[in-house]
Amino acid sequence: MEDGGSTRAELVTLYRTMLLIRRFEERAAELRQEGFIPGFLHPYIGQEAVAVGVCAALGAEDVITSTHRGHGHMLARGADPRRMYAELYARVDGYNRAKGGSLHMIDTGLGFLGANGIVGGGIPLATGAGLQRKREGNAGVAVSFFGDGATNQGAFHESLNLASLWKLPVLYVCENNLYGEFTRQDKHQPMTDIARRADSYAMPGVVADGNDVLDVLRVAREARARAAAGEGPTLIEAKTYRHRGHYEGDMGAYRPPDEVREWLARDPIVTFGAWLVERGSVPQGELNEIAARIENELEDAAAFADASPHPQPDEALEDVYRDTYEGMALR
Amino acid sequence: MEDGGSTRAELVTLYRTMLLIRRFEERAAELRQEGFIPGFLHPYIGQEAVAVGVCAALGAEDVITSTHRGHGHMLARGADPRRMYAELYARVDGYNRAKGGSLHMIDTGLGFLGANGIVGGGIPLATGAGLQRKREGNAGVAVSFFGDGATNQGAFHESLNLASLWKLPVLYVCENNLYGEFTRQDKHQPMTDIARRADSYAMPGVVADGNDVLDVLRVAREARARAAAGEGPTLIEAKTYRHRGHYEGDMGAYRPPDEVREWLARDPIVTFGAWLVERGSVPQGELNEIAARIENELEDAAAFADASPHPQPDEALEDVYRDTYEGMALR
Amino acid sequence: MRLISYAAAINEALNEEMERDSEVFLLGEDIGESGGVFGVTKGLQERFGADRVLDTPISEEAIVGAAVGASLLGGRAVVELMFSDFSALAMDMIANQAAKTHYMSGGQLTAPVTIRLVTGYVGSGAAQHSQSLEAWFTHIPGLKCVAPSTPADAKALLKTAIRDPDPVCYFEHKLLYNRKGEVPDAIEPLPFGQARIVREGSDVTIVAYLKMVLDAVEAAEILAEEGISAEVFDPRSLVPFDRDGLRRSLERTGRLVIVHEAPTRGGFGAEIAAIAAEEYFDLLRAPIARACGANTPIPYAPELENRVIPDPTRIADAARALVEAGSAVH
Amino acid sequence: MRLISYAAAINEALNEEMERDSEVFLLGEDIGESGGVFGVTKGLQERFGADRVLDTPISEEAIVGAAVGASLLGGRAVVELMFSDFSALAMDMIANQAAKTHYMSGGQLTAPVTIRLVTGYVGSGAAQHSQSLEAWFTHIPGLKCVAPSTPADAKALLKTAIRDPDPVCYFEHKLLYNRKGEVPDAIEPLPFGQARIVREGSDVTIVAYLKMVLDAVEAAEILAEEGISAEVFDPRSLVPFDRDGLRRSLERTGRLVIVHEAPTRGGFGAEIAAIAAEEYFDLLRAPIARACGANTPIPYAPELENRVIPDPTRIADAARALVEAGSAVH
Ligand SMILES: Cc1ncc(C[n+]2csc(CCOP(=O)(O)OP(=O)(O)O)c2C)c(N)n1
Ligand SMILES: Cc1ncc(C[n+]2csc(CCOP(=O)(O)OP(=O)(O)O)c2C)c(N)n1
Ligand SMILES: [Mg+2]
Ligand SMILES: [Mg+2]
Repeated sequence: MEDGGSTRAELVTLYRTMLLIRRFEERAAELRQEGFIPGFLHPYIGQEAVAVGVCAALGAEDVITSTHRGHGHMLARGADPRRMYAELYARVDGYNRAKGGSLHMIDTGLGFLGANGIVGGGIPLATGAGLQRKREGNAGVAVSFFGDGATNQGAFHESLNLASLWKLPVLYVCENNLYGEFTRQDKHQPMTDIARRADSYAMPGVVADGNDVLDVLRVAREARARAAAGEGPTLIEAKTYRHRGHYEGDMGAYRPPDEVREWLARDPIVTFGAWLVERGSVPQGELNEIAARIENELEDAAAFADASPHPQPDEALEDVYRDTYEGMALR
Repeated sequence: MEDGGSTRAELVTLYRTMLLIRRFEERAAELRQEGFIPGFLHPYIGQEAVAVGVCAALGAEDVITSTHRGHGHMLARGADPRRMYAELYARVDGYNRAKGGSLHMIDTGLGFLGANGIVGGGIPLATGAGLQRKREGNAGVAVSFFGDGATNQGAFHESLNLASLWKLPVLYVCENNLYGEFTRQDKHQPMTDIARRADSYAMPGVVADGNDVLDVLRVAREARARAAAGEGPTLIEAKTYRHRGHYEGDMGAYRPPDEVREWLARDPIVTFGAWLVERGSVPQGELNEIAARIENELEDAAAFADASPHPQPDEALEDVYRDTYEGMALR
Repeated sequence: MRLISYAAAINEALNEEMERDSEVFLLGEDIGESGGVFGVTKGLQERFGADRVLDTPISEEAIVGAAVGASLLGGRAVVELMFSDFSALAMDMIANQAAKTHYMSGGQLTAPVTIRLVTGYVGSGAAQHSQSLEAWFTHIPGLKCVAPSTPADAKALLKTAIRDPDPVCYFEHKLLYNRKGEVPDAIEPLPFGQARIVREGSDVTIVAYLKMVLDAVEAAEILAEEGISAEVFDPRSLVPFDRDGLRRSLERTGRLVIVHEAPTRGGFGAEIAAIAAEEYFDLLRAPIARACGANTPIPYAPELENRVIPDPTRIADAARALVEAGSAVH
Repeated sequence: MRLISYAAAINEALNEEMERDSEVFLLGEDIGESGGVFGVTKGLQERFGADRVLDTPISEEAIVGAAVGASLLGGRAVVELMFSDFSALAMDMIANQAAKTHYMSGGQLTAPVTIRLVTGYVGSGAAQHSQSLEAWFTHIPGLKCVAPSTPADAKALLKTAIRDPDPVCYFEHKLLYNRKGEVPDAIEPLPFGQARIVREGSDVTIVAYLKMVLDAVEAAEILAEEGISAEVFDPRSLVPFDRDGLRRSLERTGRLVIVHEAPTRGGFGAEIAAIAAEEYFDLLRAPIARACGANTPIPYAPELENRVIPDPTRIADAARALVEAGSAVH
């Protein structure tokens, strides 16, 4: 690992954020088990270094589109775990007033334009967001997270062609976790390095170690600089792995045990934690304190969610249109 | 030019077919001028070597999907000009009983699965046809013709990924005529060699001189052999040019005169005719006779179309379903 | 007779049709090795092999297009759309290609593909995994559309769909998958366009399909206790639609309530209402009522989801209102 | 007042809105340098530059998606679908993304995009270049849908659409492009949901939109000669729909004929019929009639095309039948 000039405080923050995501997801799984969360959950566990590395390279005016596996991206962008749990609990203090749930969480304040229930659905939207940023003189860039499976969608192809043609400030971040749902990459596409698909659009394509937060950060920084300088988009392939099943409830039986073992041994948080300690600058005790604080934060977040009121049924009829023409459009 | 082992008779047939297409289209344009043809016409003039070269490499069990610019493909496959004109005239003896017109002409007997009004629409269909042929033990291959503009459609990307993954016997033939409608290639995609897009699918991609019928034939033969052997699909990019506007009525003003002049000088029929003569084997007189016979054939075809009855209005209610449940489904 | 689930009935139909005709094959996302996210296709790949039950990439346009293309050459492709919401990515292949092939070709070519659309709400699936989009397809000439509510109908209609010479959109409801029902040991394909009277009645006809048939029956029970006799009419196929059956029912009841999960505006219920107002107007003793989905996307929270999807109470209220107002009208 | 064409009116609206608000920009296939295949956007790129009038690749999903994405950040994108048939390739971005963003986000975010759908038959355009697909969009909550029939309405409604905070599907008819009409020198945006009584009448209401308004007016003239007084009702916007206006018209006439080009089954006319049968049943003195497109794709030959698209004679026949049967009914 290379610190790439990050300060000690920055490095610790990277660790902290990855751990927050990990524990947020583990806890969400438990809370779902206990019946507090009604909908689907696609845990981000194992991929934390990607969201955290990319988001550490971004500025306040940058925007993000995410996926069905979006909690990590949102937390890495600085979202409030309390409002996230409240949304998962389907309560009024949730980010989406209990209308979206895990698949559609949004925080416009953070430029987080939303998770997405459609595989590949966020890619054209990020492309359009990049177009708007370009119209504003490249004031900020757009980032689109998506998986290996999404790279077989037409939306991926059309969007990258458009973005490269127009030199839009977009980072296309493919998290290649080797599986699209239950299907291994070699059964859904005939090549290995998704980054190479950038060649079809005369776009730079870079492979990053998706389990090394510093490598992801380095690659994302370069891509962002290029985008902000008006030099156009980059396709980043972060090779990583999800530790759990596709969604909570999926046991992931379709994955060879050796493969799972091998990747678990490369846990992005454990390795980075060890690196921080060995590098000497950060005592294990400090990491333990961070962990403890995260437990309290999540404890508090779950309590906040639990205390938040359920929505009133008629709220279901609100927000269909910003301007309803006195409800006419609703009929 | 290299004859690639074609017999004299075969070479003459190539010439004859290209000239037939050329004159069929020129005449169609006149007939439209004179008011005999109601719909859109997208002339194939200038690209004859592609259709003729590819179709010369095919067997009887092979199938084809085409485009809005499909007359050339259909004639190269051996379609009857009389029924084609009759369809353009919107008469009952037309291939589609006057229901399809230029954009939807079909001859199932020839395995010509149809022109298509949707840019890129034929690509997934050919992929499925290839799948069916594979299920039948690669008894024949599927060919999909499409333009440079179509390679920016999601359907192109999804289809090539699927075909390469499953090693389907498909020839993807891109006719790069430098323009998608009125938009030059450099304004619709950021690269030049579309054949290179095959790399994204670990598929062979080959460039052919689309104005050299023998070069196209050679490349198509190789690709067909590979497909029939179960080795999977090939992307063929045939570089060519349309001599006229995008459709009859378009003056093509958006094209630089030098560019047009340069390409007209490389007319695939004139060059091949000259080659046949110089090569000595075919006297100019024989080519003139061919031209004369084509004139008669087209004269007869136009007369046939003109003599064919107009459809009865109520025929519009037929063919919606093969099985209408006594017309129930029609209501 | 056996008591089996709706999902098992669909699985049996696929099994038997693949057994019967080697041209029948399946493709879809994770339908093979894993047997589908809802387990509907379990065991089929083991039984028929990976070349007849194909796991595909996530490429809805291409996989539906491939199914259509194969069907042009005689393959009897059955393609699954894991959630019908994803049909939005394949509409060109369904509506512009498959639906129009027979017509555009002047009757030369057909695309006898079967498209399985996994439909309806599932409980907090939210806006992109809960839609009922059948109205998109019923509007497109060239497509047939079926929507079974029982295991027996699910099995019989899927057999018909697979053997039908035209493209068929087969809508199956997530919340019915685990519902059991009687299915004959041997079942024949059921011709399209034949509605089923689920329950006879004389005061009001409630038309419902898919999961809403269950709610309509519950509503009828509520009404029965109040002395209102409701007939529950399940069209089973939407295209073709059993107009004569509807007429016969309206001759008995003179009142019509239409129920579906999809948003009211422009849902297939509007077509049913239009048919009745055009052709059976004289039979109507009261206004037509639609107890259909609210004109909103499907929200995540259970309280909100329940608010926008019809339930027995709301259906009963609509029927009661007609009966009370009804006789007054003319 | 000036006499200008429908195409010119749309061009003026775009021109003035781009003038008014620098956030308004256009994208579409060949809309810039060449001014569009129908010439509707002529001159706009010269005037506003290539970064506000963007020629795009042939990538319907991405260009509609890009328009939606830009609108999320405040860009007022107006995207053209050269033929509305091609919307089949962009339905996910329209129906699953743009339409649902405001709702799914709990009101945080909106997608104020305007989608111009070039609609209807054009004369031997055949099955994939002639469709009227508005029913797909009117069924999706979150979308607004407008369908102007005159140059003045085209201009005023496009201004409203561009300024509207929600996604708007703006349907424009090819065969209206060259039709001229009076347009005020300065025209204000026209609020959605306000129908226009094109012609007053007392015996029957003919509801029609887009090009069919012209045919409905001709039908009314035919009927007038026979002593039948037909009112022609142009809703102008389909979502929201002017229910009160329809009620007032039915109070005058008591009879309803609905006309559109789209196939009858599941067209927006079914929704209008359902509204009338639900809410204004007591006002109806005769069955409702739909004089709409046949349930077929659009064929190529003129004779066949004319057979499947409504014309003044068929509209008049439908209205006449109601008036003759009408009084008999109740
Ligand atoms: C258009 C569409 N097709 C299918 C699905 C069902 N689905 C949800 S997630 C998923 C797998 C996505 O794989 P990938 O893109 O690699 O992301 P990952 O789950 O690995 O993070 C699928 C098929 C969907 N949500 N949307
Ligand atoms: C999906 C779709 N988008 C747009 C069009 C309109 N259109 C017809 S042909 C054409 C250009 C196609 O360019 P290319 O693929 O290069 O084929 P060429 O015309 O050059 O033969 C366009 C944009 C269409 N028919 N279908
Ligand atoms: Mg993955
Ligand atoms: Mg081209």
